[in-house]
Amino acid sequence: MGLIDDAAFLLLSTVAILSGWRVFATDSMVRASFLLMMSFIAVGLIMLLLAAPYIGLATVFMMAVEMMVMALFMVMFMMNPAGLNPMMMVHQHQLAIGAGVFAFVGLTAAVLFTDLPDDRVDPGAPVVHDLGVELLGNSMLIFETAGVTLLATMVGAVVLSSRSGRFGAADEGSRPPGLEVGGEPAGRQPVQGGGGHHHHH
Amino acid sequence: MQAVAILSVLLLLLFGAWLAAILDRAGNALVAGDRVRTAAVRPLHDLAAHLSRQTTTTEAPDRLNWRLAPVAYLALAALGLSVVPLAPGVVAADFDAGIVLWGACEALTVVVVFLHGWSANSEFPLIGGYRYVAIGLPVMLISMFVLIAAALPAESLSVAAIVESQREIWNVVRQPIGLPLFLLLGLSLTLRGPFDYADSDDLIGGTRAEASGAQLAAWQFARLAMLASVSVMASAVFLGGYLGPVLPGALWLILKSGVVLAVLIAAGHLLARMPPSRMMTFIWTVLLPLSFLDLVLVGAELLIWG
Amino acid sequence: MTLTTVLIVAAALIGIGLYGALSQQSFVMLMMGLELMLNGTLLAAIGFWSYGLGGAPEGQLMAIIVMAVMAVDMAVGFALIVAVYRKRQADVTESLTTLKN
Amino acid sequence: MAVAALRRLALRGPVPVHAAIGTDALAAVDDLSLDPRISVQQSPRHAAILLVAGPLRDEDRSDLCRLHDQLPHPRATVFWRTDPAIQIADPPVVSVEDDAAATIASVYRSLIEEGRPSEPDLQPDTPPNPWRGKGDHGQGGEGMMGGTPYGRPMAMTGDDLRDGLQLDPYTAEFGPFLPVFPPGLKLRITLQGDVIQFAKVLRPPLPQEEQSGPSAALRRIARQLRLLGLTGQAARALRLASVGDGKAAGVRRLRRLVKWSGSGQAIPPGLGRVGGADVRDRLAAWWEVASGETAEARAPDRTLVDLLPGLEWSEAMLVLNSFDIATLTGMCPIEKREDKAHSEEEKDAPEPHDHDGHQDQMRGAA
Repeated sequence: MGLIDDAAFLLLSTVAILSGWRVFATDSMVRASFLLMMSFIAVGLIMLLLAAPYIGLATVFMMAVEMMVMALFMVMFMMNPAGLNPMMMVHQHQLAIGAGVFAFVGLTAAVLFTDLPDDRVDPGAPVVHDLGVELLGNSMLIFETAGVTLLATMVGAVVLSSRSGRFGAADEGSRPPGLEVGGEPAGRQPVQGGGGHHHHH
Repeated sequence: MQAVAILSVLLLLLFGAWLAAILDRAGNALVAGDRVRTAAVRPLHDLAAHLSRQTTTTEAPDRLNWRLAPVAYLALAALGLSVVPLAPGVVAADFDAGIVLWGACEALTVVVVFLHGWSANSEFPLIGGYRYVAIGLPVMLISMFVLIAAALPAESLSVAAIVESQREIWNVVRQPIGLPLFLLLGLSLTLRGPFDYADSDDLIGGTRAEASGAQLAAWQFARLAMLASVSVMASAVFLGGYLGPVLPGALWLILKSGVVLAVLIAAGHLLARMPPSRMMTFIWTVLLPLSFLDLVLVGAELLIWG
Repeated sequence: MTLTTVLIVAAALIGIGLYGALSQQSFVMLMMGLELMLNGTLLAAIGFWSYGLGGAPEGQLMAIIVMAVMAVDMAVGFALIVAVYRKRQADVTESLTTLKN
Repeated sequence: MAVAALRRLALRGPVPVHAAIGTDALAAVDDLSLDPRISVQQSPRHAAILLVAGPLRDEDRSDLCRLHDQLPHPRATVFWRTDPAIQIADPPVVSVEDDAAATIASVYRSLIEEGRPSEPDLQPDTPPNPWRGKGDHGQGGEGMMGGTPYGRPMAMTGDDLRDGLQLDPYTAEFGPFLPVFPPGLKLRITLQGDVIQFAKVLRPPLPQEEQSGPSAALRRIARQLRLLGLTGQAARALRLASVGDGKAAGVRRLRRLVKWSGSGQAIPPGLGRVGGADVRDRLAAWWEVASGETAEARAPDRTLVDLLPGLEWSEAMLVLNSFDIATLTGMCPIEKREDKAHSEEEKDAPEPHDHDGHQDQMRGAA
């Protein structure tokens, strides 16, 4: 059993890391979203191996929905969602690579030089049951706070993204960005007299 | 025992898809006022016709995702079915959190259908994919609420425990709103009838409009297999699964699933489909509150009598 | 599979996520970097719980909190993207040199 | 051995047919679709036989070629009630007037079993817009955006009609053989998501015979039912339309069946209001006619291009199929030049791109 677990862990962690890397290397935005989802699914399955079935499956469940929405946003906001034109939309590339490598090396070193605890969870323990009791028992306040936070987030998200704001339409006087920083607005020009919305037919 | 269960899951999918294909044709003929001249081998004719044709391609599709989508759809049907106990103690994947696994399969189905529409690089499949996401996500929310309601009396997220909790009274009696709402999810997961927003005729077949030959056959088979999977799940969670007198448990499960399958197919043929924007309003203002109500009622019932 | 290997995988995910969050110009891609970092965090939390706490449920609670943070991050992020896009029709970071308007 | 068995099995099912409908052939194809020997497919990708029914306009021929090339191999074309419009096979298969199904079945049999060669592509398999080798990576675009990589124009931003979020609209030509359109109608449509932002009539529908009476009403009802996902009920309506007399009881039963389906509530109220009647009213009037009563006809006071913008695709299809073809033709004036009234709307629509010759895309021809 230990060998199978090890092999599964090796496979899943390879998938998680490779697809996590490919997210930033593919041209297709939809593929990028679903590669990230793959990474999450692999991590969710690793959690199954780590004896946390509820958290693992909930991660898969949540991330499938989240990445679906992410993919739609990609298609909506990116000029080139299918990656038919190759593209490289990065800045401070060297710095970013350096920071990424530094974070990895630093964390790995910390992991390797720390005396890690070894108090394995009992495979037969009713972890899902325990989690439920904990969530609605001792930690109920924390759990409910998370719930209220999510509710507030939902309200905030709707307010932020809706068109009509407290002081009129949100896109009123909106001004498209220039092709270079501080340049003339590109694309459609702001309409005279304010109001980004044109006539509606 | 687990090997038997895994084999049974595969057989159940195959047999269920076949039965669904036959019932589908018969249902259509009945509604059309035709003579029902369906035969048991008729699905094989269609399969052979598909396989004898070329699998075409479009200009610059996302080929990997396009070809993988039917396979992934089928895999999700199998995975979802694997948490259902087929007889006392016979379950392919005995998870503590079986319902959550099923929920993950639902969510991934939305992703797979979207990918099938997206990757063909053609407008009707793409519109089908978009629409399906808009309708599929809220329908999935509804199903999560009714499934949690069904899990409440069992005090467990495991499907086996949910079946066992229905020894005295089936969930369909205890929580009558749950089953119809779950069946709506079934229609949505299998792109059928009033919830067929991905593969509908007004989009020339939607996400499968550009699929042909073996790929089309695989996609259609996956849809039917998913239908079988949903039927079995519905009968396990709401109709007591393998519980029943006299007959062996597995037979009871098959009988109940067959009835659910027939109901789903009949609903697909008899009910009209709304335009998606109207359906969205209906889901968010009527169906979703109804699923809240279901959850609240079950909670109240358990507090008072439980 | 030991706690060390699990944590190294988590560190790799965090590293890649950090690279993405720092290097990407597009808001949506930038958020994907953040999500990937949270993915690593989640894995590390569960790893610690599984190996270090002997199954105390508070560890799983931590993971649930991380997931809630992810959801909040997504929702607020998307809402901000939509709001900024309405205002500036911008979807890359360079277009925003000021928070005015 | 296995291949032969597969072929034998395939031949025992109905023949999958995709119909390209021309002048005066809609009712005939509807009747043909009831034949158990064939099954009419919506998408050309799902068919083995292309049925060209009724004469076509000259300008529809290139669309027909494109449609033909979308059928998977092995494929064949059958002409019915028309001379061969395009040179495909030698000799072309022309069906006899009264039994097209038999001709189709025999062509299918020879195609599957007797080694009749599959028809080759009519159009060269090359991209319509030259793009190969252009750009930094040979992708055809200029840099990351713009250009027409793989013959696809990159979507640029435009107003959303619903909430003004300026996201990518997409312009394409639909028709003239799209099964959900009246035959011959070709539109250029700008879509954002599945919402129509802008529509322009390129070619009006082709005239069809039999525009009044219970049978015609039932055929129109059948089209509407198909859009609502009620294929069985639609087939029943067509069957009723094809029998001559004594259908009052049948129509009553069908109407009850359709009522139970909730189709009355499925169609949004006030959709496609023209001359004081919306889609629901027009459907109700057809039911009156189908039951042998008379309904007053209302003259349309709007054109199609005014009606469609703002509608979501399936609503637009309901509207489009809620008119009889003569009325719809009256609503489709072709603007040769953009006159004053429309030039302003034109400005909003992004530069339309020509998709002609896009041979493996279904948008143009299907």
